[in-house]
Amino acid sequence: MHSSEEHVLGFRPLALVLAALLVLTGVTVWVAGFDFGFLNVLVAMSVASTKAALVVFFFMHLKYEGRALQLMVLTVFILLAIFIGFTFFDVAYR
Amino acid sequence: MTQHVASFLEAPAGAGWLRRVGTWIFSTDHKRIGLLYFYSIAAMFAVGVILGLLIRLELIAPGETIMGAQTYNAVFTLHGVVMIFMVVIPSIPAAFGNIFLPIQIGAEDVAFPRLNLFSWWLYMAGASLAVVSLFTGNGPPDTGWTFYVPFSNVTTTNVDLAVLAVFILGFSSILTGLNFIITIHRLRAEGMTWGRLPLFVWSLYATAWIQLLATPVLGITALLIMAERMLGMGLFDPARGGDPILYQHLFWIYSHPAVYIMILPAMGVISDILPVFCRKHIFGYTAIAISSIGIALAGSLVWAHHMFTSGMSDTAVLVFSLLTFIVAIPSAVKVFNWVATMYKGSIALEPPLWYAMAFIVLFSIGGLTGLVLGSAGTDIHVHDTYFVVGHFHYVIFGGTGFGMFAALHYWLPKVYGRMYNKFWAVAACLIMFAGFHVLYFPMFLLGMDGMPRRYYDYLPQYTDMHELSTVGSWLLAVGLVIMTANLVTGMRLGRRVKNNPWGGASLEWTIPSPPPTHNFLEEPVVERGPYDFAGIEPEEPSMRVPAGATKPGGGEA
Amino acid sequence: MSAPFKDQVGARMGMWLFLFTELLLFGGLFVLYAAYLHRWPAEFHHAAGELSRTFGAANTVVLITSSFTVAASITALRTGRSTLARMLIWLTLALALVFLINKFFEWSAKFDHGLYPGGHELVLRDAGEQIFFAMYFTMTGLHGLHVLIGMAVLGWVLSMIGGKVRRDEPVALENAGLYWHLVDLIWIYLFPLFYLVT
Amino acid sequence: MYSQALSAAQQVDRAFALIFGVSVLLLAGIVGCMLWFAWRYQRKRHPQAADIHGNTLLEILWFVLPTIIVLGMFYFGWTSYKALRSVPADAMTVQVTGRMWSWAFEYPNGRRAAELVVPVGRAVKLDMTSTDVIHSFYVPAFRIKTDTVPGMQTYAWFRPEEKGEYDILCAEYCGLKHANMLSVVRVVEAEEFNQWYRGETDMTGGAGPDPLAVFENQGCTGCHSLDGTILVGPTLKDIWMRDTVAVLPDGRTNSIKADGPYLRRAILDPGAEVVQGYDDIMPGYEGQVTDEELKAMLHWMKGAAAPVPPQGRTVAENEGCLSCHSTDGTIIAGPSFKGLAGSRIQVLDQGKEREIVADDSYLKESILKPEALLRKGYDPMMPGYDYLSPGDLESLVEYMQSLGTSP
Ligand code: HEA
Ligand code: HEA
Ligand code: HEC
Ligand code: CUA
Ligand SMILES: [Cu+2]
Repeated sequence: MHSSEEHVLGFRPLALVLAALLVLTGVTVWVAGFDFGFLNVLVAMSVASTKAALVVFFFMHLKYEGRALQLMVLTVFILLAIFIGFTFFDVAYR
Repeated sequence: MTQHVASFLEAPAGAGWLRRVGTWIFSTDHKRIGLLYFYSIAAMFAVGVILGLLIRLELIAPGETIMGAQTYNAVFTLHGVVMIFMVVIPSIPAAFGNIFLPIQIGAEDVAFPRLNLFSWWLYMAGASLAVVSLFTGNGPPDTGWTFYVPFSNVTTTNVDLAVLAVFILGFSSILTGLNFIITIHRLRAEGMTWGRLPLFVWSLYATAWIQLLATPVLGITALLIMAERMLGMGLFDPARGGDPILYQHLFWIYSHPAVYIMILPAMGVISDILPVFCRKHIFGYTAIAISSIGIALAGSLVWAHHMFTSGMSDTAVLVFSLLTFIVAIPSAVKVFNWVATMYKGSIALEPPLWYAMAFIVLFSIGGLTGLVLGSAGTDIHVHDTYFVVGHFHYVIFGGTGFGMFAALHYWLPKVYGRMYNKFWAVAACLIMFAGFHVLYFPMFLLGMDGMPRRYYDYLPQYTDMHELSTVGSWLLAVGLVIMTANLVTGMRLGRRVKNNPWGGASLEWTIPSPPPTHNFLEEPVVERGPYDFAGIEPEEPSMRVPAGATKPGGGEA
Repeated sequence: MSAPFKDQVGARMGMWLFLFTELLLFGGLFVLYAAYLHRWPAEFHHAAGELSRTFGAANTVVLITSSFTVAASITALRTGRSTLARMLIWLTLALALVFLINKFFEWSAKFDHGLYPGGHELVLRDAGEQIFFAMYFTMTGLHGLHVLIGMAVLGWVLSMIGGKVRRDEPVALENAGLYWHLVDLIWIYLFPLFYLVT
Repeated sequence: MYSQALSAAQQVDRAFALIFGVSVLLLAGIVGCMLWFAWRYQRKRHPQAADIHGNTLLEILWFVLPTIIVLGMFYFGWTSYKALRSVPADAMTVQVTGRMWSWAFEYPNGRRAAELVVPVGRAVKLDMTSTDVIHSFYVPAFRIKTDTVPGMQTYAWFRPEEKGEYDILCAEYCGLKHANMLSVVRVVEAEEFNQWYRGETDMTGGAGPDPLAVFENQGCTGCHSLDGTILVGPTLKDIWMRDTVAVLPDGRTNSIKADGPYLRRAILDPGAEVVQGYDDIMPGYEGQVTDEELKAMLHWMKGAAAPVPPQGRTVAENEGCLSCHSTDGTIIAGPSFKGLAGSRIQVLDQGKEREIVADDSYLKESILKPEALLRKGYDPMMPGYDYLSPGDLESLVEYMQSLGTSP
């Protein structure tokens, strides 16, 4: 149970992730120049979530952790979405 | 046993009292921490009960009776804050969970013993701050335990300190939950599969998740109140674009799940006690285990049922009312399974079972009145009236309180190695049960008649029920005193018991009473379920089968 | 005290659970933000225009890079190059400092213009803009606090590298790293929400 | 329980009955089984427990059954809630304002009151808000309760079916006198209501309409000054028994002493006698002002000679001042009005303390903008009353003066 099947991420993949993150930062700033109406927020949030996923999976090593932990992280994000989403049953219909 | 094993209670030999205290308050032994929690919670509980009795005294007649409006407002606020944040939320998990969770899964300690000690210190810090807030600044807070804005922002009483105390207590609760989750995931003994976990452990697991995921929202809510008051942020100020109702959302996102932090461990205790005293496997193990998780999950989705009259949208009322009814289902599953466990059991009417049965009755009444509150149309009438006060005392005190009492009577012999007087234990249970109804049942009638809560003064038509209720509070207090006296006498002077007085099948009954410092003499290997009583005999004489007691219809199934 | 047994996986999992609580702490603020954005879209649009995109983007780059250096330092430690690991942490701390200095200039510019809750300029604005700035100061303030805490933690671990924190005992660094990534993660959302969402 | 007074309330009561009924049955079943088992299967009667671990069918049953039951409860709860929220089209609207610690009701014609007077059988919609913290408007008899939230409008409605008085309570904790934030709904016959509504009767025991408010509300002061200056109309100052030349419709003139009957005619039918030098532009007020108001105005024009009932007292009651300020020297949440006017007091001016004399202008200022100068030793909790008419303000100050000065 207490195995040390530790996976070490090399410098090169880390650098690639960094590059991707920087590019995505550029992308958000760039697309913010366009006006998609109410989609603006959606676009910005999708890019941010992509970046977040990169950080979580690689920098934070989640990709190489056990199933249980991955499930927990998923639950937390869903819960957060629910807290925000359900509040809108109120604020969006008031 | 040949050699004597030092129990965890025994201080290192030859130490002075200062050292002895030190070996407790700096101990990382989960059992000692559990007891520390227990004593501090009991002390806070005494404070809360006295405040409760004062509330009842003031309400014995309309008009000002023993205190003015400002004092009364401070008293019920403190009563709520102390009882919720310092008594029931930590009660069963932090006290009994700490002591028995590691033992029940066959571990030597929790995953992070030092963190565990730290969380007790945080609890003490929070509790002390709360006490300090009474005597400093502009007087004790008078906002109610819900700290609703804008009032909590306007009042000049000492809200900041109280809110800081709540923040710290929340932190302590988070750390306990975190510790339990890791302990359950990582430290189960060999053979202790998820399907063999005692249901108490399952309930603590579900509770721990709520503690971990909901409490931070309370944390930020508390921080925001401080930001409003001290920095003038204006996040909830309508004149500056804020929305006071959002505060209520944040508060209840924590505080509704918190009520399940209070009740789930008690449900776990009941699920562990019933089989032992029926000598029968728990009915529907999987269903009970899953329903704990179900309550934790679904319970996180219903917070706005506290806000049906708040001015939020009708759509939200629809959704949250529906979801509220959904949470009732797993609770119903548990209650039915408990009763079914008793069917064709071989029942020994010992004190823990009395308390467990009282729990079932009181919790059912409290839960069923919760349905009245969850239903939108009826909640409009009884919201913020004594009906709600009745509801939550039934579930919190009837539920968590009696669950705690049941746990005390069940595990006290294990912790101290001594037995209390059983006659007085049952008598206290019955007196409290009666007093409970006299105290809290009239509240339902008051609420139906429209008596709002948090009133120090009331219209004359409510006098009779209030009087009755106050008398009930004295009866209850008598029962409580008897119970406490009996338990204290028992744990110091009671007759000694051996490993397994009740004939329980979970791991804590395989080790000496009181348990040795490292719990197990050798690492246990688990080969049986927690409710598999075959071959285990209770050591208590009163639990033995009387000779020749077989009757037709009894016997094997 | 229990036996000196170290459960590395358990310790890391514990850190993750702690991060969950941090996420939900900020989660409460995100709930508020979402609701207010919904209520005052035009005002948020207008007020967001007053924040400097360049500053924001620069800070994003700084923080992302610092996240990389932490991750790299873990790799360095685990492959036995503890001097490199130490240097990378120093670099991270330096980047964190840059972030804070940047933030300081941004904040003080706003303070100079009276654009803070209760400030003489802000009270004249629309309610929606007032709430935007209240959210801005609350959220970036709390985030800044986390940057400080993260720096303290990294500094503490730095002092142990080569000692208690070794190739075969990397958890402390890993956990400090996880914390630092979380700080980054939150900024990844704060940046578009305050500087770009218009 | 309160008697039922309206149909939405009946729906709510039905939901109550249903949920209680089902709950009692369930509870009886559960407790009954439990006690029976505890007796029947006691160890001495049943020494060997059966080896049962569960029963899939039963477990499905008691998953499905509660689901159906609670969905039923939900349905009735929701429909009764809908009934509470669906306002009939013909409802009369009253604006409700909650404030520490009193209620204010404002009718469509501008009439303000501290009690809610409504005609029997008529649907009433309440539009609500609050000026300070959250309160909750609760009338148990009608099963309605809605929070009043600052910066927000909420609503409720009811249709009173029976005459009578019904308690109004505040159900959201709002500080010191939360328990005393009471009022009543007075349900009366339609005829009685109409008279009250027009201001002809006063059921709340107050002292009749405020003349200054009437001048204000009826628009008199748009054309007449009360202080002697000439606007498009002659000033009303010192008008009593003034000598006037009136031009009749046929062009003739007439010398008149402005006595009661003349002034009454001049208000109700001004075109009949137009004061020389002015245009015939004043509208007739026949049917516009009530007798009560007319009397009050004439009373005012007569001057201070006759003792006017303390108008300020009524305002203070209606505006809820008296829930925080006493008139007998005791301290509630604010300083007592007794002996206040003209006394020397310590105030905090932006945190700095200084001594001032509570003169008229200070008193007015404290009512309009209480946060500007804070009386030392009190919380800054008083709401601003900047909507008060100058008349009301004046009468409040007069009333305070009538309560004497302490050194
Ligand atoms: C231990 C704490 C605890 C528990 C377990 C519960 C359990 C429940 N509560 Fe309670 N509640 C509180 C503590 C608790 N509550 C507190 C403290 C408040 C007030 C806060 C404040 O404002 O200060 C409150 C207030 C409160 C409100 C808001 C009232 C208002 O302010 O207007 C509501 C509304 O929906 C509600 C509903 C419920 C429901 C549906 C359950 C359900 O979980 C109950 C489920 C249980 C059962 C259903 C009974 C057992 C089952 C059977 C007997 C079998 C048969 C059942 C069926 C067929 C359904 N509660
Ligand atoms: C744990 C929760 C708890 C408990 C036990 C109690 C106990 C009591 N409560 Fe209550 N009460 C609250 C939680 C609790 N209360 C809350 C949250 C509020 C709302 C506050 C607010 O509005 O902000 C409230 C409000 C409240 C009111 C309404 C005030 C108002 O709205 O104006 C009243 C009125 O009678 C009252 C009375 C009492 C009495 C007489 C007791 C007791 O004195 C009765 C005696 C109790 C016992 C005899 C034993 C109970 C035992 C346990 C719970 C566990 C035991 C633990 C150990 C032994 C370690 N309480
Ligand atoms: C919510 C409670 C509350 C209400 C309602 C209220 N007041 Fe006050 N009032 C106060 C408090 C508290 C103070 C002292 C602090 C301050 O100066 O604002 C005060 C101060 C005053 C003062 C200045 C007195 C002094 O000693 O300096 C006057 C005059 C006054 N109020 C008149 C009124 C009138 C007239 C009304 C109603 C139209 C009214 N108040 C309604 C709470 C209230
Ligand atoms: Cu107003 Cu309570
Ligand atoms: Cu709830």
